[in-house]
Amino acid sequence: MSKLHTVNKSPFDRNSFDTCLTHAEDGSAVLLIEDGVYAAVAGGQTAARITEASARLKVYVLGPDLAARGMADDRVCAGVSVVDYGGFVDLAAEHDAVHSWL
Amino acid sequence: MSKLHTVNKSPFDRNSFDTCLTHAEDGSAVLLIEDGVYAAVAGGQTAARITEASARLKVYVLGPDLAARGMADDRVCAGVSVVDYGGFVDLAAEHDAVHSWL
Amino acid sequence: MSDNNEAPPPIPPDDDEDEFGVIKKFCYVNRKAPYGTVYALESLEMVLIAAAFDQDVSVVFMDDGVYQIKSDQAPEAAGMKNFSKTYRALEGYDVEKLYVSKESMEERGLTTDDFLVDVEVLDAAALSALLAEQEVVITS
Amino acid sequence: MSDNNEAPPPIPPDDDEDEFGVIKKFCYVNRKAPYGTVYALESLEMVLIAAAFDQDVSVVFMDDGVYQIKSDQAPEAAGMKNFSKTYRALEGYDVEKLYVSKESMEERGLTTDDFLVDVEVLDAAALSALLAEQEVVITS
Amino acid sequence: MKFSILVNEGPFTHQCSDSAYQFTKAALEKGHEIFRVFFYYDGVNNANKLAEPPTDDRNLTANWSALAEEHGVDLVVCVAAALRRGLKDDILASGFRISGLGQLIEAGIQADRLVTFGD
Amino acid sequence: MKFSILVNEGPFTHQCSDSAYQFTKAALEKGHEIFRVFFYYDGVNNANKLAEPPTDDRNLTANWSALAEEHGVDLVVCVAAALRRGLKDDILASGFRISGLGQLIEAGIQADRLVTFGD
Repeated sequence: MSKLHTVNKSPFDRNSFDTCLTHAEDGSAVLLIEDGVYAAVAGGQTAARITEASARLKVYVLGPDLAARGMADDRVCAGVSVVDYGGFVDLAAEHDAVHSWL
Repeated sequence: MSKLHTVNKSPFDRNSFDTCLTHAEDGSAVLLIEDGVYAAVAGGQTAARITEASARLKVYVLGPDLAARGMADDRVCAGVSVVDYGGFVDLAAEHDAVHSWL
Repeated sequence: MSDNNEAPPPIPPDDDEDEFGVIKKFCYVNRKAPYGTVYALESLEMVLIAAAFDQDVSVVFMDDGVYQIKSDQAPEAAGMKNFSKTYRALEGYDVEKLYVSKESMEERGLTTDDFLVDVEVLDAAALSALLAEQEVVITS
Repeated sequence: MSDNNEAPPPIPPDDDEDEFGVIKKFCYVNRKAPYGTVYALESLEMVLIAAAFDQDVSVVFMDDGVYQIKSDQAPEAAGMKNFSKTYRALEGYDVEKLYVSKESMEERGLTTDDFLVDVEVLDAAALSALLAEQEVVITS
Repeated sequence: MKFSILVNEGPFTHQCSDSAYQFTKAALEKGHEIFRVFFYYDGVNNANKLAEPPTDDRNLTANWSALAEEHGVDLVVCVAAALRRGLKDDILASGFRISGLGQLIEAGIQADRLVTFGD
Repeated sequence: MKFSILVNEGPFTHQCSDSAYQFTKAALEKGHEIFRVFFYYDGVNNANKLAEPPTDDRNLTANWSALAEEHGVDLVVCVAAALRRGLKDDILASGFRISGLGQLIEAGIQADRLVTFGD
C-alpha cells in the first residue's frame, strides 16, 4: 500500500507535521497544503526537518496555498516539488490511499 | 496591571501553553482550563515546566475540566491549585485583566 | 450515543461479506483529546456505524487521542455528556482492534492501567507498519 | 472589508475622548496564520471597528500571527479573498501601534522586509512588558 | 463587578461555549453583573434555534436563552459574522439579538473585565 | 478513477472546505468520477443556504450547489451532525441531501480513494 500523506497545519503551532514524518513509511509521499505549506519555507526552523525527510520521502507543496501566503516558489526548500490542485489529484490517484494528518 | 492568563489547549498539540509561560510576567496567575488541564498532570513531559513556572507564577487548574478528563486531583503536579468555576470568577475579579491565550 | 438522532446500528451478522461484497481495511485515527472539541465523540459515532458494514475496522489512539480512552471521565460537572462508556461497547459491535501509541501514552504519563478498554500498545515502528497497510484512513 | 455587511467605520474625529469618556488600552493579539482559518480576517474587521471608538489600540503579531502581514499574498488561485491590503489601511484609522515578536519572526525565517506594513519588532521581554500594561486583551 | 464575555466558537464543536456559559452562570451566582455576552466568529452558531442536540446531551442554545430570560443577560450576535455563516433572524433563538461589532468594543470599555473564550 | 471526499469543517472558518472544493473541481476536470462528497462535523454548515458572505468573497455553498447541478455530484450531509448543529431541511441549499453516516462508509467502500479535508 503506497500512501499519500497530507499535512494542513503549521508545524510551528501543531504536531501533525512531526507525527506525519514519524509515521510515513520510506518511499511514501507527503503533500503540504493550507497552513502546512509553511513547513517547506527555507530559512525557518523546519527547513532541516524537510531536508532530512526528503531523503527518504517524496515531499510536495501545494502552489496555490504557498502563493496565498505570499511565499514565492523560490523560497521553498530544495528537494520539495510544487504542485497545483491537478497535481494533488494525480498524487491521490497514483498512491493506493490518502492519509490526511488532521 | 496584574493579569490572569488562561490556557485552554493541550500543551502536546499546540504552542499556547509555551507562549503563555514565556510572556506571563512574574507574579501573574495562570489558569489551565479545557484541554489545557493536561499540562498540570504529574508524570508527563510537561510536569517539569509546570514546576518551574510555579516558582514565579501562581498556577491554577479548573477542577471540573480535570474531572471531565478522568484526572483525579491527586494526579496534579505539586504547586498547582485546583479551583471550580466560582474560583475562576474570583481569579478574574482579583486581577486587573484576563488574557486568554487562544 | 444519542436517542433522537440515528439509532445505533444493530450488531451485524457474522458473515464474511458485507452488502457490497467488498471488505476493506478501514482505520480510524484519533489524535485529539475528548471534550475540548467534539471530534472524539463524533468519531466514535462514525466507528459504531462502520461496524454495521462488516469491514475490517481498526481504531488507533495516538498523540492526544490516547486521552479519549482514559478511565474515570466525569464531564457532568462541566455540563457535558459522558460518552466514554461507549468505547466499552465497541467489542459488542465486533470492533476489537484497538491500538495505542506507546510513545504518546508515555509522554503523557499514562500507562495501560489508565485505559477503560483493552488495547494493544504499539511502538512507532509497529504503528507505522499498521497504518501503512490500511486501505481507507479516516481522520478527524 | 465587505460591501454588503457592515460598512467600514468612518475615520473618527481627532478628539481625545470617546463617546463613553473612557480611553482604555485595547490590545489585539494575533497568533494564527491567515487563510488556513478565518481568525486573521475577522480579527482585522474587529480592529477596524475598534478604531471608531477612539481607544488606545495596539495590535500584536506573534507566533503564526506574524504570517498575517507577509507581503505578496495572492489567495485568488486558492479561491479565497485577498484581505491583506486592509492592514495598510489601519494607519488611516489611527491604528499605528503594530508590534511583531522578534523570536516568532526569526523562527519562521522572516525579516522586516517581508512585511507589508511598518511594524515595531519587540523581543520577548519587551513584548511581555507591553502585554502586561494592556487593560483589554482580545485574542482569537 | 461588571463582566463582559466574548464567545468565539460554536456549541458542541468546541468546549469554549460550555466554559463561557459556566463562567457566566457562576459570576451571576456570585452576585456579579454580566454587562454583555458577545458572540463572534463561529460563536454566532450558539444562537441557532434549530439546533437539536441528542436529548441526553446539553442544549447550549436553550441554556443561553434561559440566562437571558431569568437574569436579563444581553446576548449579542455579530451581524457580519452571522451573515457570513447564515445565522439570520428567522432562526435566531429567543433572548439573542443581532447587532454590530461596536457592541463588543463597548462591552470592553464599559465592563471591568472582558473574558474571552475560544479555540 | 472514483473519488469520495469527506469535509469536516465549516466554510470560511477553515480553509478545508475550499481545499475540498478545489480538489473536487480539479478531479472532475481531469475526467475522474466523484462518487460522493460527505459533510460531517461542522462540515454540515457548508449546506446552509442562508449563508451570505460579503459579495467580494467566495460563496462556498453556492459553489457546491453548482457542482451538483453541473456534474451531478452527490452532496450528502450527515443527519446526526446536522441535527446537533441546527442544519435542517428548511435551510438546506439546493443539491444537498441529508442522510445517515452509513453513506460515508459506503463512500469509503465504493470509491477507489477517500480524501479527507478537516482541521
